[in-house]
Amino acid sequence: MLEISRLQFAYGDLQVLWGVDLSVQQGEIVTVVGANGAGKSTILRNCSRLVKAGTGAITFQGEDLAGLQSHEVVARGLVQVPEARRIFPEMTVVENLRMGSYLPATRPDRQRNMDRVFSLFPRLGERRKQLGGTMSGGEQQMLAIGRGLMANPKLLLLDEPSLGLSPLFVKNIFEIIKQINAQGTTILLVEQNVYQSLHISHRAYVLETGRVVLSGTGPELLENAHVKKAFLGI
Amino acid sequence: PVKVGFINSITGPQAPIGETMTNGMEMAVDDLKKRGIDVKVVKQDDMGKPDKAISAIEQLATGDDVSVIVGPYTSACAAAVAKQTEQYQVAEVIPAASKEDLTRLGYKWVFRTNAPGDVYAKSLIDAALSFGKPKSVAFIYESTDFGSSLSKVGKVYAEKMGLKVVADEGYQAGSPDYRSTLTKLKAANPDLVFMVSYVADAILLMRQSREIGLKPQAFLGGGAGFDTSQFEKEAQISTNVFSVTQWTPDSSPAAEDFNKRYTARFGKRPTYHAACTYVSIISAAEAAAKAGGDRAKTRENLATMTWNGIMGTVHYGAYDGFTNQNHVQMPVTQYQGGKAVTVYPPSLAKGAKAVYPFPGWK
Amino acid sequence: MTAILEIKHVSKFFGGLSANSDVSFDVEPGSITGLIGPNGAGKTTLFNCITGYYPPSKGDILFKGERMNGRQPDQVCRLGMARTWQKVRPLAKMTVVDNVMVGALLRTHSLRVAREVAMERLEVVKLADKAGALAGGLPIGERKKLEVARVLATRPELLLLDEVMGGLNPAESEEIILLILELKRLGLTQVVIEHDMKAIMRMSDRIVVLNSGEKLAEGTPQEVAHDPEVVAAYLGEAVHA
Amino acid sequence: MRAPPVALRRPARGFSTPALLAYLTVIALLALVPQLTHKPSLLHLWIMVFLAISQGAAWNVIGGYTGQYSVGHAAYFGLGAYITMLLLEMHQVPPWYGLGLAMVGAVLLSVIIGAITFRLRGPYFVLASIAVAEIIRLAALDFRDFTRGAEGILLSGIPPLQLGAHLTIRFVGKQPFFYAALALAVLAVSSNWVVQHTKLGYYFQAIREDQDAAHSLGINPTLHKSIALAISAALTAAAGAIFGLYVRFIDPNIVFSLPDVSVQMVLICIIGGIGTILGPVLGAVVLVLLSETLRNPGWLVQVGVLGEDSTLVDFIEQRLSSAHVLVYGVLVVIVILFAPDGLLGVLRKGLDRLRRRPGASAAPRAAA
Amino acid sequence: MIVFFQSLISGILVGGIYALIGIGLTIIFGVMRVINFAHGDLLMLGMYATWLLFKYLGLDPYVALVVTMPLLFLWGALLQKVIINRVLGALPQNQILLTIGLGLIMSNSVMLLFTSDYRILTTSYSSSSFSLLGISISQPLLYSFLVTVAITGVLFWFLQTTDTGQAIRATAQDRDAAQLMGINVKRMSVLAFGLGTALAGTAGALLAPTYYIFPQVGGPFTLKAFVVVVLGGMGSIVGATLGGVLIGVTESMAAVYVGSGLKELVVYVLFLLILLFRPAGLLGKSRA
Ligand SMILES: Nc1ncnc2c1ncn2[C@@H]1O[C@H](COP(=O)(O)OP(=O)(O)OP(=O)(O)O)[C@@H](O)[C@H]1O
Ligand SMILES: Nc1ncnc2c1ncn2[C@@H]1O[C@H](COP(=O)(O)OP(=O)(O)OP(=O)(O)O)[C@@H](O)[C@H]1O
Ligand SMILES: [Mg+2]
Ligand SMILES: [Mg+2]
Repeated sequence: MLEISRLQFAYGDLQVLWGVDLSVQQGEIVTVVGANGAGKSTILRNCSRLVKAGTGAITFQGEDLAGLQSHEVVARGLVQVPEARRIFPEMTVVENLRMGSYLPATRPDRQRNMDRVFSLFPRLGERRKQLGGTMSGGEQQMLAIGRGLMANPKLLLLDEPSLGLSPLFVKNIFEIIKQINAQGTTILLVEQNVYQSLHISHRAYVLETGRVVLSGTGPELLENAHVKKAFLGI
Repeated sequence: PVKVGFINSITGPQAPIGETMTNGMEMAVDDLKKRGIDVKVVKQDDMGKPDKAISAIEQLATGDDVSVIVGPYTSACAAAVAKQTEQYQVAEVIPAASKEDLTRLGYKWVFRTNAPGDVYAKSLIDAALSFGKPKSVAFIYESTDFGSSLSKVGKVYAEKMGLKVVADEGYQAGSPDYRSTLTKLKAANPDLVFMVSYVADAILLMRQSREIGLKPQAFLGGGAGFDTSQFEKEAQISTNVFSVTQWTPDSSPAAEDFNKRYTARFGKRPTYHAACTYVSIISAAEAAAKAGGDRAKTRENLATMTWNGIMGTVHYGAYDGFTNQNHVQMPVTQYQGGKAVTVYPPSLAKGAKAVYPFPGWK
Repeated sequence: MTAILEIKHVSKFFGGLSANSDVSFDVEPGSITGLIGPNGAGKTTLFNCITGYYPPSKGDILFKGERMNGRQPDQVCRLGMARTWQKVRPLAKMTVVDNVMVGALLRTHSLRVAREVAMERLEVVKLADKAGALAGGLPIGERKKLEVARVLATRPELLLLDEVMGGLNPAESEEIILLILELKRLGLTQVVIEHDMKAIMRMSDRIVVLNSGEKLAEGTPQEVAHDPEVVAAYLGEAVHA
Repeated sequence: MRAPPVALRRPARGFSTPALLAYLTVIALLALVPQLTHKPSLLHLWIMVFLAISQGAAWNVIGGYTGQYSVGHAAYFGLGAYITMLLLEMHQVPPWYGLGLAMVGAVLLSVIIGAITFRLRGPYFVLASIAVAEIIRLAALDFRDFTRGAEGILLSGIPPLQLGAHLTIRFVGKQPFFYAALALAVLAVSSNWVVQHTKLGYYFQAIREDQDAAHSLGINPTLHKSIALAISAALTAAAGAIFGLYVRFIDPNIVFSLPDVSVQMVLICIIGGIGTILGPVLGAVVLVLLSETLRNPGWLVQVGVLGEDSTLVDFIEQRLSSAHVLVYGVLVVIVILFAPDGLLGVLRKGLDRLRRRPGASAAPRAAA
Repeated sequence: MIVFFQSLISGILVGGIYALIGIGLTIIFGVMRVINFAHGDLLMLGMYATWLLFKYLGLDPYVALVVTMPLLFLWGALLQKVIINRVLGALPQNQILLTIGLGLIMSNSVMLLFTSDYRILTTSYSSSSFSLLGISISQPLLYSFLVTVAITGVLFWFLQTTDTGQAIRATAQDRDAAQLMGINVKRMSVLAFGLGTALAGTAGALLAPTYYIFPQVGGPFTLKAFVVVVLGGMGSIVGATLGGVLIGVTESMAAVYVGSGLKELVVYVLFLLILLFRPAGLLGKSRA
């Protein structure tokens, strides 16, 4: 479904990605783990075209994404929930969600999707009229995920969805991710919560300083000595 | 050819007037050529800013070595330049700046063609008093150097002549709405409304006066905006309004001829700025030509020569504490039938009668 | 020993919403206090009240016996109480070392001294090799470290850390945990907000649990982790350290 | 994503002797200029450049380092000019005292203005700063008894300054103003240097980057913004005072002008390079010379840069004589579009590229 | 009493035009966080367009709106697409200067084209008025006011309820996030700048029959628009409307009860006072 090959990328003079190959098949949950600054978010930003690659190719459902703008990628069903949430601070919860289904194709499902979000995240339902910017860190995270779901994504890119969530909710979130996936959305996940995310993913990649150093199924990597040492602190 | 420096507001807020002054200058250069005087005018833009005016005078006085300088337009620039001309010993002929001080500080090298600010107000009030028996007057004017100094003199003079000043409203130009000010004026019920404002505000003030039905015995316009062809054209609101001016086309055959040629060439009536600039260039150039370009001699000539032309007799002399000041008898005109007609003083009026009091709005 | 920080009946209202209501607890000098609770429980808001960003709607906050209510954040920091931000706030167009120097300059006027202090702090958080980089270009994890280095440079007596491990992987978190424990050893009092229960249990001497703005429980890690109310509201299942 | 273009930069620069020497040499050379040339038009340009440098550097303290984009500095410029001129004209206070009082007055005004506007952030601050300056301009126009309103103040003369028994400075000609303006420019630029190399500067920049974060690090933002504004205001007022004395005539629309003073000050910094020491200097030189050349290319001939019948002069005179403001606008737009870090940024990038080309191996820049 | 009501009424009517100028600015600011210092110059273009249509085609200024509005919209969209777009991510002071530069270019180009002469557009109703209980109500101002009310209503509806309107607001708050929602942020900016320009132009057109036209006419209106917008709260349409009327009335009242020369002063002082107590303006959301 998503095919990344030999992706290289630099912020100005700073080369971050050094030829990344990565693929996601329809229906999968794929996780990318890696240390801080390894370039995980940068991969996602390249996919959603927030930044444009120097070299390498990204194809989504067989279509080359080079030349496409962010909003065009979204229209094709590739939706990113960005790092640091990026809630619209001066819009209410409902308005934020509404923007999630901005694309005409998703508008008919708006009410249904919104109900679904409220049932996944009851807190949002309680705070429909609160301004996004005044929500607590975790609440904003819920809103960001909810907003992503409003777009009927085919492929959902999640950048650290568990960041700042309480333990109870972290467990929930991984349940929710599985659930979303089970309902037919393919997921590319970037997580620091390595244990949980490897647990629910079909496959995973380990990224180190802009290169893929390991890949395999979730359980495989959980058992991998390097992963254990570097990411699980065991 | 004689070299004449010309400092003018080509750009900046005064550009519209600067443009008419450039036109006046061009007419003068052509006319001088016909008389066998070849003039090279070195133009400098002061953008209406005194520091630029200083740049300009320096360039003209020390770089271009002009024999004499005409300009600048605004009082602010003229004031900044005056001191420098004294220092460089080059004569400056101010065509149309109204600040009285310019020719009151005893400057040796500064000459002025137009009448200073006090004459405007006196002429108008004298005219009104000669037409009828007004008892009170209201002042409304733009808060600029020109507007406020004119009405300051006007108020003193009006009181001296026994008029009661019932309103004194200075305003900032650039507002689309003077209705409330005018309403306040209307409530004060003055016999005379004395207005000073630049070009287009005059039209605005009169339009809004009409709207709210302000109806004094006379509207007196202190030159500037009330003395433009645009104002003249707005017959609906300009009819019966008085204005004072430095110069009228109907004052002499020469003036009428100038008026015709100017209108034909530039497609609009010459304002007094154009006329004053024309006269200033002529006198400056002739003085310089006669002096063979020598600056000191040019100054001598300016102080002693007299000219006869579109502004009548021009002589830069001393009177009432002024020095090197041309003594201008300012005519008062009234818009009648879509045209400015000179109605005062009687010596210039050629029999035209003033409509007084104001008969009301149509 | 008397408490270094005393929270007495603090409430904070936003319109009709009470983000904190009647919260009280003490922090002993040299200890680590864990502050936990579900999202939106009011943890960050409490930090904001303590450090002078919001005036508490009710109640008192005492630091070293002095009343903090009504003091500005800079005064609070000068008195020796420093905080990090949940949403990190690097001084983006300044270099990493300059960022830390800004903190160090609170206690010195000399740039040279400040730079030395800054480099030292950067060593402590293992960021010294990025000293010359612009802070705005750091990835999230390093920004968090920068945040810690910067407040450490102000030489605080009491440190309030708001989710400094968020966004770090377990191995990286481990570094921070060791750092926090090391700071404790050096005598620094700390209040730590964190959602990583393992880390919290390991570091904290006491834990305070907030829920919907109210204090739900307080006690040793063991007590709290087995408190059925806490388990229900926050943990989902008991955690063993 | 807008990535900052350069990821690595030298860590804070220390005190560098060569730079200081270069600075002093430049000042010494400049001080010699009036001895070398007597062309008043040239000295006039220098004076204008120095005043512009002073204004730019003054604004840089509050706008560049502290990040408070005041577009109302005409308030201080005008106040400086008015205090000096009024004291001189009405109470015969010699201008060298007047100038000091003007700076004090500006500092006081800055405290009041700061108290009002520093509560506001971002665009609100920008617009409030404009509003305050406009209030002062309008007040100067309207309170005629005090300021003479739109009639302005025309200076009748400046008393000579007696220094010791032998030295008498007469304020005629350009020389005294040249040195006064030069001294002010040096003071202003030095103040930028001090700001950049002291604690104060670090605090200012921290506030610029993130006021809340700065606040939590023990910085009192209101206090430090006020200090920055006070420095900036005092320098600006001094520039206004010298401007008034030099031009000899001021009125509210000149010295309190939004476009000609407030905006110009911002422009100088941005064209040159904001938040740097050399930026305002470069910006001032470029802007003053540019606008002068466009207004009057003749000076280039006079100085000898161009020949008497240069086609460039002709071109500008013929084609641009009434369009020079238009050209100026176009240039501003071009600089902002293509050199967003100012001309200094362009220069730096150029230098970097040159430096990197030969032996592009290990550039030991991150260290030091 | 008549004086009071007279100035109240004309204050409200003139305030309508200020509101329109302010709304244009607030939309531009709202979406692009760019303070548009060229706003008055866009208004000036609207005036010239109206004047040209009147002079050469004899089109009534109000009728001409059907031409001037789209024309100015296109012009604004073009400016945005070609120039302003490039500085959206830049520092605010750069944006300010860019718009100042654009303003200089526009006013001076117009000056070269049409000279700096004042143009007067005189319609049959330019100085006509109705009389109501002794109070005169300016005809052209009343028409302008009605047009303003209609435009404001439509805009408000558009921004608050349509998805495109919401997308404009979202773009204003976080461009990157908006892109991730599938919003074409460039198009939103173009739309917003076009709209803002069209509104400025409309205000110019509405002013044309009662005011005068010259290349530098825009300056004071730019300042006025700032005051209106900040007073009302940046980005808020209702705020700008309120701000406009408030300023119209304040000016009008101040001219009568304080002094004509002081009316602007009073407005600015009011402006500062309101900002002191409500730093985000009357209807601004007060979040740092
Ligand atoms: N806007 C930017 N400008 C310059 N450098 C950047 C920018 N964004 C990221 N970087 C650099 O790119 C590298 C990779 O960043 P990225 O955000 O992709 O890392 P990450 O793997 O997502 O890390 P984290 O787990 O901390 O989020 C980092 O070294 C970072 O410093
Ligand atoms: N300025 C504000 N206006 C209105 N409500 C606010 C404001 N700040 C916080 N809140 C609300 O107060 C509650 C407490 O927020 P706070 O940020 O303290 O939570 P928290 O415990 O830090 O949560 P998290 O773990 O998710 O960061 C939340 O419900 C939040 O929405
Ligand atoms: Mg990341
Ligand atoms: Mg929090």
